[in-house]
Amino acid sequence: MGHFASFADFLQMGKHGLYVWLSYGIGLFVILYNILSVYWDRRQFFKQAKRRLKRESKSI
Amino acid sequence: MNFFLAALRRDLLLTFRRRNDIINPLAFFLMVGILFPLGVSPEASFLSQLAPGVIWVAALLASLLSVDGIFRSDFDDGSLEHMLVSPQPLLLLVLAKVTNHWLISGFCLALVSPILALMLFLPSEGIKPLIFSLLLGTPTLSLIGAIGAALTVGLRKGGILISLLVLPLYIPVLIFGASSVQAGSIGLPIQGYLALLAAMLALSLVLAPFAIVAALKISVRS
Amino acid sequence: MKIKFPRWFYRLASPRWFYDITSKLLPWFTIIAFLLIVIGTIWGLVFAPADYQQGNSFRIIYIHVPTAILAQSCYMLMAVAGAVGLIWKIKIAHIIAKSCAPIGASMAVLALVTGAIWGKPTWGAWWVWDARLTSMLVLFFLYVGVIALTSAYEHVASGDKAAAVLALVGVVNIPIIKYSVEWWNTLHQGATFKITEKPAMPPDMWIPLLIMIIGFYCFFAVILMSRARTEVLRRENRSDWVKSLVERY
Amino acid sequence: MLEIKNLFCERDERTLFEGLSFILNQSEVLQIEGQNGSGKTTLLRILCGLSDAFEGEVLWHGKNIEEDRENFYQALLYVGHLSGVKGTLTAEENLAWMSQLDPSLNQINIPEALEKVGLYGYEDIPCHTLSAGQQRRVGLARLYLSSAPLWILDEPFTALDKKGVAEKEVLIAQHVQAGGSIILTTHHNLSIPDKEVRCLNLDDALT
Repeated sequence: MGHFASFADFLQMGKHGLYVWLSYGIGLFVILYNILSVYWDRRQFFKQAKRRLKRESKSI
Repeated sequence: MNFFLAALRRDLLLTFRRRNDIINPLAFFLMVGILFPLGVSPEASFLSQLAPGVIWVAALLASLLSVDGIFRSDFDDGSLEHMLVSPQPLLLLVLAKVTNHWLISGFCLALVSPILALMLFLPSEGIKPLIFSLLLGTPTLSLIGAIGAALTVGLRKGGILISLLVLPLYIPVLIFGASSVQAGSIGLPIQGYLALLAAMLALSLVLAPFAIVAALKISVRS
Repeated sequence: MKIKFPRWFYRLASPRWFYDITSKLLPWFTIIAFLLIVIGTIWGLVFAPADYQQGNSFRIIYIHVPTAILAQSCYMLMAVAGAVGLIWKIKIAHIIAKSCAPIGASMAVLALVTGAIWGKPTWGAWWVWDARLTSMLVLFFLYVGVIALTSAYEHVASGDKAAAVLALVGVVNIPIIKYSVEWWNTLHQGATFKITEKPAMPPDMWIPLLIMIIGFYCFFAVILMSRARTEVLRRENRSDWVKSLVERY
Repeated sequence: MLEIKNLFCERDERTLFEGLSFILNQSEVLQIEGQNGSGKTTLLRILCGLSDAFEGEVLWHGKNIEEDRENFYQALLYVGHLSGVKGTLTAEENLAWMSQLDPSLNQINIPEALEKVGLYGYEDIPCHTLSAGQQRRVGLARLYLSSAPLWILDEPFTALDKKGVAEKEVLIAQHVQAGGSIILTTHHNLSIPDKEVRCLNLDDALT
């Protein structure tokens, strides 16, 4: 498997497994956070806009 | 030029009528300097190593403390509107205000800095570099700080925000200012550092007034 | 300041046009970003050789460097967009500038955190006042300042302009900050070996890095466009096309 | 002289005015009317270049006021809600500074102007000891000093007594007679001697 002899080796990354996997984990977290924040932002806008449209159509 | 002097005269008059504006930054400067021996260690050899950085940080904070007031009262009482609808060049007006701020903060701080230097056991070779670096560095702080002040003058919680905006921009001045004192106190040449401080002053003198004017317009027109 | 632009330029300035064109572009960028990042990650984690000095901790480079580069270029983009918005009063430029800030800040955080994690096995400490890390930290604070200033203004247009002025001031300062921090760094500690400066990497090391960099740029484009799209909707919420969009949602 | 073209402005998601155009000629008084919150102050600020939250154009002698900034402000006297009077300065010092800012104010007449607004004997007292009405009158003293052709006055009569208002009306009449023009807002019923006041109602400007 590529550079590593076994899957266990791969997980261990020499002695640096903790650091490498921590970095990639946090990297994944930040990427997901960016994606999700876009999603939440968009959903929130549509919710508010819907409510607003309802309110305005009532008041007319 | 006449207008610049008239504006400066008015600002100085306003400051001298309210003496607190002059005393507060100085008292703050000395207080921060005194906190270090109390908080860290009163040992002379240790303090003398710390002194250049501590004095510069204290000066920087003292300058920052008063920078929020540059435009605040003029904004609140409508003077700033008068200035914007005046045919006089705003750049000169802004320069006068920054000069006034420098005179009451940076200039006075440079004058009293030897007191703090003595209390923190800064080697006597370091005192001259300290004064020179403060004289050259603090005008840049005033100019950059005025940008922050102009950007936040229309906001209610501007006072806290301004330090967030301005402090990162102060870093180069701090580095070169403190380094020059450090170098001077161990007998190394300091011309290079002072030249860099002067270069930064020149750059900010050319660019900052435009940013300040733009920011003031944004603040008043919002 | 009055420059006549060709017609397409003004169309570009129209929020609706932006919304339409990005909905066509987004899927492509998403696919490319996803593929490149997956390929780059696997290549970097599995197939790239370990560094002879740093061992496997070197693999952190494949996140650290792309995010660090992105954090810096994102600030440049934000400042340029802000300047365009200020000078030619183009709405979409302000929207893009505003959408840049949180992405850039998150990238700066990621670069800082991965840098710190990388520092532990390399230097034996989580934080070292390395010049790059320090200037990245300052960059992060610059982002925080821009975000805080934008949100402090109640009037959106003024907040945009204020943030643009601040971003421009920051952009003038970034090289000065970088240079001064580097200089300060060499002054205070002897030449330590730098995290990312490596003599001639073998292709197996730098090709995945290049892939990751491009992949992160595409990812950035995706997030930037999506954020800007929502911002466009929010600002145009009174126009008919947004209203009909909302009704169909 | 002052021409407004197709002005559009909205505030807090509410349209204040739309497609607003008018021309202010020489020797004309234009009173802006409208309910509270109809955008009177906003309009005046736009005309002075103190607000840019609008679309449309404001022209002074055919030139955009942004581009012809110096000429326009040379010709403008603006009295806003805020007096711009510094509490730590005396009335005389305040007016001296204002005339530095605005060269169309005649510095020599300051004592006379202070007397006319009823502040005789208060020249060298710091303004923070004056009442709010007196402070406002310090700002209004500029009207007696100004040779600017265009006056834009936002509620100039608040904090004035009947006599004061009548005097200001005479002053306005003189200004108009001399070829100047005025835009103002006021809740007061204007009666300018020998002059008809043009009115613009902002409530009607909304279609």
